[in-house]
Amino acid sequence: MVPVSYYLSLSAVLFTIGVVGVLVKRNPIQVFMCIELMLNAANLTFIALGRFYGTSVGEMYVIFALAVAAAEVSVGLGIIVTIFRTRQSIDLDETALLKS
Amino acid sequence: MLTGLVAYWDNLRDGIYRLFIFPEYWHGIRLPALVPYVALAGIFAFTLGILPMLIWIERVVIGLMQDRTGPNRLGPRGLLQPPADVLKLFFKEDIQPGSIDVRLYYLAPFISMLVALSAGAVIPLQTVTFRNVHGGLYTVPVTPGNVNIGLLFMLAASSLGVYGIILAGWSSNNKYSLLGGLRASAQIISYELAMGLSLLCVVLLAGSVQLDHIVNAQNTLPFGIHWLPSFLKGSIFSWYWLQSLIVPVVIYTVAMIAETNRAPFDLPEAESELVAGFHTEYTSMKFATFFAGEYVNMLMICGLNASVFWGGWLPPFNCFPFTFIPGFVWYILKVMMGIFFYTWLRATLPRLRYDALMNLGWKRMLPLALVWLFLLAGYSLVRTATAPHITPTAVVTVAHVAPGR
Amino acid sequence: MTNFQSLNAILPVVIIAITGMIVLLGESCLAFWRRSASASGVVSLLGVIVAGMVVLFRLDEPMLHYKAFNGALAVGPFTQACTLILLLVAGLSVLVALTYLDNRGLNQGEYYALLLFATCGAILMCAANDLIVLFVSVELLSVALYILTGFAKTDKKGQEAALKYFLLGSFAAGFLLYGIALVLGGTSISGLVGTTNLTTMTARIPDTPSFMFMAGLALVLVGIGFKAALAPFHMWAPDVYEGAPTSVTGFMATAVKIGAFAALLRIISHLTGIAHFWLPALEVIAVLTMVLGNLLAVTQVNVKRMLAYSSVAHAGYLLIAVCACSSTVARPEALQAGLFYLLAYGLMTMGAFAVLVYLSSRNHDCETVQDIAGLVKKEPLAAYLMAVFMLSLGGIPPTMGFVGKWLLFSVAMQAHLVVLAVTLAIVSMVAVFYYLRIIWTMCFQDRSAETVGATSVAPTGVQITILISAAMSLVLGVLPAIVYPMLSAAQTLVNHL
Amino acid sequence: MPALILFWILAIVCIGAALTMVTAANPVRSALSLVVCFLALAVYYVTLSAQFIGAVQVVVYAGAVMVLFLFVIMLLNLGAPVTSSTKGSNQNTAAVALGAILLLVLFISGIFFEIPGKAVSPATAQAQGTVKAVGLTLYNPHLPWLFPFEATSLLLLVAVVGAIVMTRRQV
Repeated sequence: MVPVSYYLSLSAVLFTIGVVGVLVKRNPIQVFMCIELMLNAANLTFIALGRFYGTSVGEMYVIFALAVAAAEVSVGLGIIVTIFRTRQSIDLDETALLKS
Repeated sequence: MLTGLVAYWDNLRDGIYRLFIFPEYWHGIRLPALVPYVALAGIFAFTLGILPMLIWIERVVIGLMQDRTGPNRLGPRGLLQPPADVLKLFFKEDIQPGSIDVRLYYLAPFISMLVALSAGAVIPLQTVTFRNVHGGLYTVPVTPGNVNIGLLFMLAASSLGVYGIILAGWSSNNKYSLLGGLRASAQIISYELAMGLSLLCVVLLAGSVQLDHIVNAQNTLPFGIHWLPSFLKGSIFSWYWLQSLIVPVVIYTVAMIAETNRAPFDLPEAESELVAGFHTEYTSMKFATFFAGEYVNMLMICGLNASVFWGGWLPPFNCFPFTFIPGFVWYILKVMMGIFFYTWLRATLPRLRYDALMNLGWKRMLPLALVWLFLLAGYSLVRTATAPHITPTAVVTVAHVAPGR
Repeated sequence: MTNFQSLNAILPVVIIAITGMIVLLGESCLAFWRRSASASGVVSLLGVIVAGMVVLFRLDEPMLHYKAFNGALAVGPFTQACTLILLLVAGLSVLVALTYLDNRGLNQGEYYALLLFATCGAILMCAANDLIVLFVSVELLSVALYILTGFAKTDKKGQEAALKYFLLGSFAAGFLLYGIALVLGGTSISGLVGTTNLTTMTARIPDTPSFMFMAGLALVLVGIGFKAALAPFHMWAPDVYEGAPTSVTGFMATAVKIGAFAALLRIISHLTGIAHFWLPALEVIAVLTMVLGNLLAVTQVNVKRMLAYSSVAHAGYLLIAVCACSSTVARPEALQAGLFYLLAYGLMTMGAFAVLVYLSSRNHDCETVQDIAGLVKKEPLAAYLMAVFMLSLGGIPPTMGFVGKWLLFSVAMQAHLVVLAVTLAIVSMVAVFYYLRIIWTMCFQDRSAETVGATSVAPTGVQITILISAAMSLVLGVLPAIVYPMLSAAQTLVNHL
Repeated sequence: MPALILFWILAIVCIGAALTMVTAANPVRSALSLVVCFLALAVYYVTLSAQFIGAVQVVVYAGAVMVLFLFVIMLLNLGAPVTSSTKGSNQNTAAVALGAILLLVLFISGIFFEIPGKAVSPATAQAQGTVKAVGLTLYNPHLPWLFPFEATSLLLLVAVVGAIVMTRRQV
């Protein structure tokens, strides 16, 4: 049996890749994908923990996380499509109107 | 007289059943351990073997329906046409268009084929009964992987199939292909909802998502009405197409046609608008792989249909001539009925307009499926709250007694 | 507590959610409803009022001290107080929206439905007794707000703000979820399954908790910090506040803060045993938030942006209450002060944004300092009321803001958080400068040629909002004791952990 | 031992795909790498005997979410990479440094983690991941999972309304 710490470390790596990706990428769609990766890293942790507790507790968290992710995706992609319609580009750095 | 006859049939049936009970060991090999491998080999041999024939069947059926001759040149009744087609596709020139995404372009057909085939991994063909060393009997389903998520696995496989199409559309770098790919993904995602909900109706009734459990759950008297004769047990009237009160099977059937992009929902490859849609840029074997993938997908979706709505391996009536035929034959017959249905639609119906397709999916099928799920939930709640068989009996009795008498 | 009793205990949320669904159904199915511009708004307002009545009438029902849904939610005086504040804010937002949507030609019932669902999310945040419930309710609030931010689909700034808010918000959600995962792992001691239930968690954590638990807690705080716009995580706030429709900004600035701080107060109150671990970090964040928020607010010429930075600063003030929860002695007062400040903040911020809505016209949002220059001559009442809100935000005596700040200052001293108290005093001076500058602009600066006038449509809703907020700010500034009974009841729940 | 080998193979696939997702300039490639990563995670879930979540992962993430992503990328014709897919090099360095710190923290928190107490037998764990077990836990009247489930349904309603509001053409 694989020790639970292996899974935790793996999900830590995935989470960090997601965080770094959010900070470096420019394309909002790619940023969004990195966020999805972060959520999935958390899901892996939940499942690994639940498995090693020997209860279905991990699955519960993942079900909620999945539903939240699905809701976010539908709204987020809706926003991206709308923004594209109004300005024919989604590269925010090029056409930013809101600047401090 | 009648009771004597029934008893005779029953004896005969038991005798025939005994023929099909296998000993657990056979020359030192534990037979149940072999079942998954046999099932795997059977399913894949059947799938890949019947593929060329499907095209022939389709053309013959369409020919008959449209009062044409169909294939009749090669061999008797054109039976050698399929091998000839395969040979032609093998030796056609393999064209690779310029400015494509090469890796994805080559990957796409294989994704669509592989994913379609993978769905076969959970299909139960029939059951076999073994006699263990102590003399007891037990039954196992003949399926490559008897997993507790069978239905979900099928759904997952069918939802992954869209990647092949969407990647083909994108990597071809051709606007017709891209449009075809986009249409396919939109269509498949839309109809997956209705499909999933119609399958949920069945899950609700069967109380399991394991495919062999779902089939076994249909092996009861229709609606659990206990005074019906025993030859109706597990018969065509107790399968879920009727027990789920017909609407889910209609929704599933429409959705399965849309999921496989077949006529009249073949918008992704509408030749009059999009040349050939997502596979415009594909030739020879790559095209053949797509083609085969589509038919495999059809087989699998019909296989799921046959399992969950049409009783899987169960014979249409639980009496002698039907029970004599082994389960997997019934199963294959049911699958082929599905394929025939596909062909029938293709021969008779014109293609839908795209907005009509979307409207049908979102504004008709989805709400209908949702409402039906609620109705069925209420129905089974009442059914379990009262004695399991009382409600349908009452309904039938009232329907029987109320008019006239 | 059966599920039915639990549902009864969160009846306000149920009422609000059902009102939202009624609005959606009416908007889509009833023709007369769709024709009328204000049907959805009026129904929403009714729903909010009914929910508020329910809370008020049940203020001292003993049943409400229990945990609902097997510990998923804590329904008690604290939750009730937060619910009341949130319902007040939601009602005012509906009133503001009635005017604003008419003005901008955005009249769609979905706005109100989403506003109500967001309110549900915020109330549930205040009630969440389990981190996963907190996560789901945070997302309920946020997802509704992403949509509301981008509600004006032709407005490029609004769209950009929506995208920014969405990306940053989801990023925060990622942190929150991973933090919850680590907490789940970190609370499994001595053969027990880990938990994210706050009550169970408190009993479970030893004096020196595992590193995993602390890391998880830190990530959870980062996630909430993003939502509440605390200092290192505040960069989205100005852009989003500026770009969002003004009526949404008002709601966003208040409801999210109230929800986030209620959640923070609840979590932190459960962790007093290990205060020495989190207190230094929170103190640093509080100082940073106060200083940065106020300093950056000084340089702004856009009133919405200025209010955004000022809301960051107020988040810093509110953190003082959270920090003060570390000391068991000061905790009841800290909770009271926090709730009072949340109420004050909600009222004055709603009022300020309502004035901006009042001054906006069909195709021009009142935003910049130029837009309000010389206002006192054209719209004296609006100018005076705006001055009241500015004074209140700045913490000048006869207003609610002053009382709130005073309470915060005193709990900081009581909890021996001298650094925070001193910082609060210093930055308040800075804050007075930029709030007074607004008043000065309104009174003494000349109007430029193309300034805005009052709205063309009869702006009843927004007028009511302004009057209510101003009246409450002043009355509670003079007689804060009116709400004390409610607030002192609110502290009891946390005492009986 | 075979479990460990499988773990490492999947870990390499997973991390490789995640890295490709971040480094790829082309959004389509990013999306496909993410699909691979999600599929690898689904296999992890199955090896962790969470079959239900594994299947749902494939259906929801790989089958719906990522298809939507690809759909939007293609609909908006964003297939061509932007001139530079990442932000300035200063910000990159800062981000990577931040990431390194975060990774260190998370690693320390995870790597020494052990479940104290008695080990769970594989058979018990196996039974916990089935559809039935998950359903029974979710709807158990003595556990707190029912409420977040209900709240989630409200969230999904908001998402549906939101998606329609956002993308409907101006009336």
